[in-house]
Amino acid sequence: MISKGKTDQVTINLDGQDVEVPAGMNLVDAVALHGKEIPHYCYHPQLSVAGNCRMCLIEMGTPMRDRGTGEAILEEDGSPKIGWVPKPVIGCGTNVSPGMHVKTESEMVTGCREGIMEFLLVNHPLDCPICDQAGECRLQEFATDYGRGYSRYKERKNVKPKRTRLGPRVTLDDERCILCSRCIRFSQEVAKDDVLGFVDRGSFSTLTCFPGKELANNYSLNTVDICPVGALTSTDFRFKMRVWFLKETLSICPESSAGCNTLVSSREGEIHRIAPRRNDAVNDSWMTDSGRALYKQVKSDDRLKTPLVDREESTMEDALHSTVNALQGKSVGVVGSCNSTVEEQYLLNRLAKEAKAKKYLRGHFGEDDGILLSADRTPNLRGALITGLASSYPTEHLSSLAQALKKDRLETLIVVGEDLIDSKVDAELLSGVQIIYLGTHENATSNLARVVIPTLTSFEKSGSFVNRGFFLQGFQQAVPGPAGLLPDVSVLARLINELTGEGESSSDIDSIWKDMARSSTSPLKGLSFSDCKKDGIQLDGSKWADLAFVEKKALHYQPNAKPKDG
Amino acid sequence: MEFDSEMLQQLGLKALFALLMVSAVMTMAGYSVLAERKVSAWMQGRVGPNRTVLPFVEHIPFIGPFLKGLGIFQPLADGLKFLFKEEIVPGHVNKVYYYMAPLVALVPALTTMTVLPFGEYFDEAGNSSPLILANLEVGILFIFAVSSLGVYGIVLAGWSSNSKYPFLGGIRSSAQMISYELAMGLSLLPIFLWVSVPGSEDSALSLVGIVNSQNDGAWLLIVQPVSALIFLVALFAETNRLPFDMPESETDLVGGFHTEYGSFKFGIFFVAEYAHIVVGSAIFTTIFLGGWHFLPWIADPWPATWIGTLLGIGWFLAKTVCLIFFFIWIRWTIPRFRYDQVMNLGWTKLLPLALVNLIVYVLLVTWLDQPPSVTP
Amino acid sequence: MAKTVVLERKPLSLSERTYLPQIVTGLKTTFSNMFKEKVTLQYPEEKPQLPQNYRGVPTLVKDPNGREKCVSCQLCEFVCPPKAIRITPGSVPEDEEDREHVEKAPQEFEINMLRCIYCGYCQEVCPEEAIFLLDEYSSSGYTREEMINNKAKLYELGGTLPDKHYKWDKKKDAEEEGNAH
Amino acid sequence: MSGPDLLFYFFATLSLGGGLLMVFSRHPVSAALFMIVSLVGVASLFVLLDAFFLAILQVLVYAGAVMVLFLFIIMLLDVGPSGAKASKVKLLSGVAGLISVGLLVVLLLDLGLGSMDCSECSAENCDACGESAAFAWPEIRDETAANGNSLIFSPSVKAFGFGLLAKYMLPLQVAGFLLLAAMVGVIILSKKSTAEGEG
Repeated sequence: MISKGKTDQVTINLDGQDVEVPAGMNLVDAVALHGKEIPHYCYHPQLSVAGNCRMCLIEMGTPMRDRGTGEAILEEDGSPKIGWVPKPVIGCGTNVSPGMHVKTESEMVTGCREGIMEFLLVNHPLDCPICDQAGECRLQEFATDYGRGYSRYKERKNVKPKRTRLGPRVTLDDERCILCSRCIRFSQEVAKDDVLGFVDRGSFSTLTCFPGKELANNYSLNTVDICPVGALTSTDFRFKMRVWFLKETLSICPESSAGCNTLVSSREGEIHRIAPRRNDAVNDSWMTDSGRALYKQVKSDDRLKTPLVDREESTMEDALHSTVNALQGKSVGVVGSCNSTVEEQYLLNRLAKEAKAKKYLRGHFGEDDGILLSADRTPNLRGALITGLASSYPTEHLSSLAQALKKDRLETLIVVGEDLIDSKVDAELLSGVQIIYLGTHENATSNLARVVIPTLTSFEKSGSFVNRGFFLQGFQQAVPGPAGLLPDVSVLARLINELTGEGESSSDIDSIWKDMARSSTSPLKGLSFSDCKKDGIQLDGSKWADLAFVEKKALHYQPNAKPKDG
Repeated sequence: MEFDSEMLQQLGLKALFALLMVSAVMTMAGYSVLAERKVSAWMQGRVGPNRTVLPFVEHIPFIGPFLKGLGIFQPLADGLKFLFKEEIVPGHVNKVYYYMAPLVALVPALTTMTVLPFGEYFDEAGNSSPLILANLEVGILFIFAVSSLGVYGIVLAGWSSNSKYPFLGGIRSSAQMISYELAMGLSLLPIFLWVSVPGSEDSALSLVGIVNSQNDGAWLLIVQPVSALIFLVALFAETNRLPFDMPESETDLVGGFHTEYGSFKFGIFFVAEYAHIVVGSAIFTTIFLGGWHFLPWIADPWPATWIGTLLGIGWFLAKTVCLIFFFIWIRWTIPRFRYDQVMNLGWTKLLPLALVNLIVYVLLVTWLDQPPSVTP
Repeated sequence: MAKTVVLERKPLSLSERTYLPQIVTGLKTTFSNMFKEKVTLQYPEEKPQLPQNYRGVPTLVKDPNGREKCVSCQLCEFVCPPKAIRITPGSVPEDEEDREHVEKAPQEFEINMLRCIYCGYCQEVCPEEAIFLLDEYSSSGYTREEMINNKAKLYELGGTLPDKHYKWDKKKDAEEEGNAH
Repeated sequence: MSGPDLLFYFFATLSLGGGLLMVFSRHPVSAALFMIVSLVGVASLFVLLDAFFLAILQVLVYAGAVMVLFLFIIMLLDVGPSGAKASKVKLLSGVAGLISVGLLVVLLLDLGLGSMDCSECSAENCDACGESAAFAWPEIRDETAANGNSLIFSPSVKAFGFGLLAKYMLPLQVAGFLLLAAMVGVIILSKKSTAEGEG
């Protein structure tokens, strides 16, 4: 996210027009602010500048100053005299300075681009029908936009290895590589795992891993994303689907509390890949490889697809009915989940209130890699705090629930997605308890449950998560869920309505948000779902600043950071 | 009128003849369908049905392929197809009338031929008696009466189908039938006037009388061309043939009254239509084309024996077949009338024309029949 | 502006108003047509002469060495107006030496002939010249499933076409020419 | 029972049954069809009496033309069983029923009494009285037919012609005129109602 705040603005002359741009900004980005494009391959706004592709050549000049006095030299009409650099310069290697003049459309620039394109394509194979990059390939785009349209190269093209294994998830097609070195810089600078480099010279020059190493870190697939051509390909997505068939949905990665912004690509209800979405306040342009593989759980074998009542397949109506019967007039416990969306946690909290239930919440914790995989392996722990589902920081083990069960105080237990057995609650303790399990996948608890209501994964529903930096981020439904299933909010709203006997609660996300935003003490006050869908909203988390959050310092995150001013 | 043995014998004979005639008319109807398909094909530069053949006939050299090319066995295949097609009855129909309608349509078509003379039989003395199932004194009226019942088949089919297009077909058809029956009846009155001899006890309503009046003299077609024209046009209308294809009109009513009919029920309608044509052609031949008699003003060249009988019948059939061809010919030449045009033609053209024709002939016959110049 | 000429319509004469002469003329026309030469073709025995650019059933073809040309780029699937084409992409196993350099081939390739409108866009768009609308025009079946041509059927229909491009041999050629890296 | 008798009873049942079913059927279309059956039955009875001309006229005029119009109207108005039911006027139908039954009784009494008295038969055919009344019609004789004065009912077409156009000329003309007047009246009435409807 390019900050358009109150940083210093300078005026530059872009193709004869004076425009305001932030001082010191890279020229490629600055020009993009004003609707013009400087084509580039090796430049990436979040990586260091290498300047080796030469695609971004432009004409540039600065106001001339007298060497002696340092005063500006003026033309006869009083305007400053511009000292044009006699040769084209690379845009990515230039930062804006006051009074700078830039030509992005001159004859020389056009000629440069045509020449560069022709050279880049000299050994590039005509692979587009096979290439997975086709459709989102910079080489294709710039060849049509800036290329000369034909090649004068009559000799045979070089033939290189087509599938070199760089790592477990990345395959290199050597022929297509234009040696931009983005992947190398990413590995060094972002992933901090310096394994890639160029070897050999001239047309033999090749990207390769250092001897005895491979590109195996948890961020390796980002190299595939930033590769401007089809050289680096995801072994998982390779040859699976052409990108122009894919429908892209804005989503949030549910892997950890980092809350990476993602694009979920699907075709006809089947997810084919997940890619990061640029959000400079949260995840830049990166995400973890493990987060990308999460879509596989949608079609996994242990997915719950039909409601079960007493281990028998049943209908949604019957399941809801049995649930209401099990709740009415019983002492009830509710085990919430940090994997649920804010809306679900809010409704679950209300349901707990209506059923006069005791609330429990379990956390999932792991190692923090300091980048985008945080120690809190749930996407929405802070949502549970905000909605009031949890008042204290959740723990890995539900010992308080075990104690309550030991005292035999609970008759019915609503469990949302969590496995109690896994959380040090003995199966014996659960024997006398009616368990209502709402979840997406089978586990030990769902096998014990009297009623199982299958719910949807985060790819199959809309909602919002609050990440580790108290960023409220909404996401959209990418694919339809299994036939006959209801979104979790609908299930919860139905249960609340049945329990209260009033038809008040709506399962519509916008009306849930209206309810949530009504509370004057909540940080969600005055917000609506459409507000949080695009870039996310920074919430005021100071109320919980004292809690012992497990996350360590990482990309765009400071532990116990005081929220910034709006 | 006790049922004695002689009567039974006679009844048996009549039944046999009736059966023979029904099968003859049905066969002719079946082959009219083939003729329709063949003639239409030829007129449109096509070949027409030329595939169906019985297995053993196929192998007869020369004749087999010729018959196959002519499509001689097509009516057989069509009939079988109608029989073995899936019997579909739509859920929304009025079942009783739905099943009844095809029968009601077919029965009148077959009944009319009972009073139709198609030849003459000579006894040993050389006296002729007509070949006819029932020699009614009022034969022509009988034909009118029975054929007027034929409309019920179409009306019932249209109504019981309980669907829009058939209903429109039924309505149109009933209106058309009523309209053209009048002109048809009026067109025949001059015939009766012309044929009946003053003072004779014989009724001129007898078809045999009409046929015999044309023996060795002018055909009524020549004497009364206007009547013949009106009768022919009305006949087209009564048989629902193009250009008076109101009840069917597949272009705007998707088949009209038989839209909801399939398999054999539709087959019956289909055969009934062609039976109407066959019988209609025979009637026209009888009244206007001299029946089994040879050419106008020429005495029958055949001997007064059974050979003469056969030749007479053959001649009669030849004329009928020519008329059937004319029916088909007209169908593939003239486009269909619009409903209002049909009504207009019936009521404002044909009916007045028939009336004028009648008056003219009344005057003419009165003048001709004046006592000094009594026609023999 | 063009000048509008109003043509006087001549009043019909009496004979014209009876329509009878016209009907007789029509009858003459139809009758004379009965004896003209027939224009129909006796189809199963006589086959029509297909023009060179006839567009029949879409098929997949192989190169002169009998190798699959399609690389499942799915452009035909994309361009197909009635969405008759369905491709499941797949990769060519690395150990298949003969086809090593192409990597990609359709796992399954289905053309639903109940949907196909024979527009020829697939042939037009194919970058590998692997799909052709050849002269096969008689396509029939008893079930809907039968009318979906799968990959085997498509190759059976298409056969092998003479072709100048030997993309499979790129690697081999390069080794011979010395521009392999 | 002889053959003609069998036929007679069959057709009598047909016409009577058709009539009854017509009265009692709920649907107007069924009623119309039963009426046709009844009419055809009556025509068949005429045939049994050798009155072919009359029979054919019955079929031609009533079954063939009038009933087609009836059906035509019923279908156009789309009168269903409910429509027939709704048009019940209890008092009026009661009175009508009463009169009908009265007439029937009178007729039956008259018939019963009349058949006792053989003297009403014409003298020359007295032996044909009773069961075989069907054959009791007098032969047509040229003299009687020709002078037209002492016309005896006969099934022959000619007799009808003479009867209608010679002896009963005036009644025929009057009846025809009445019908014409009725038709003109109907046209005027229907025209008026549509004019009002439009106005």
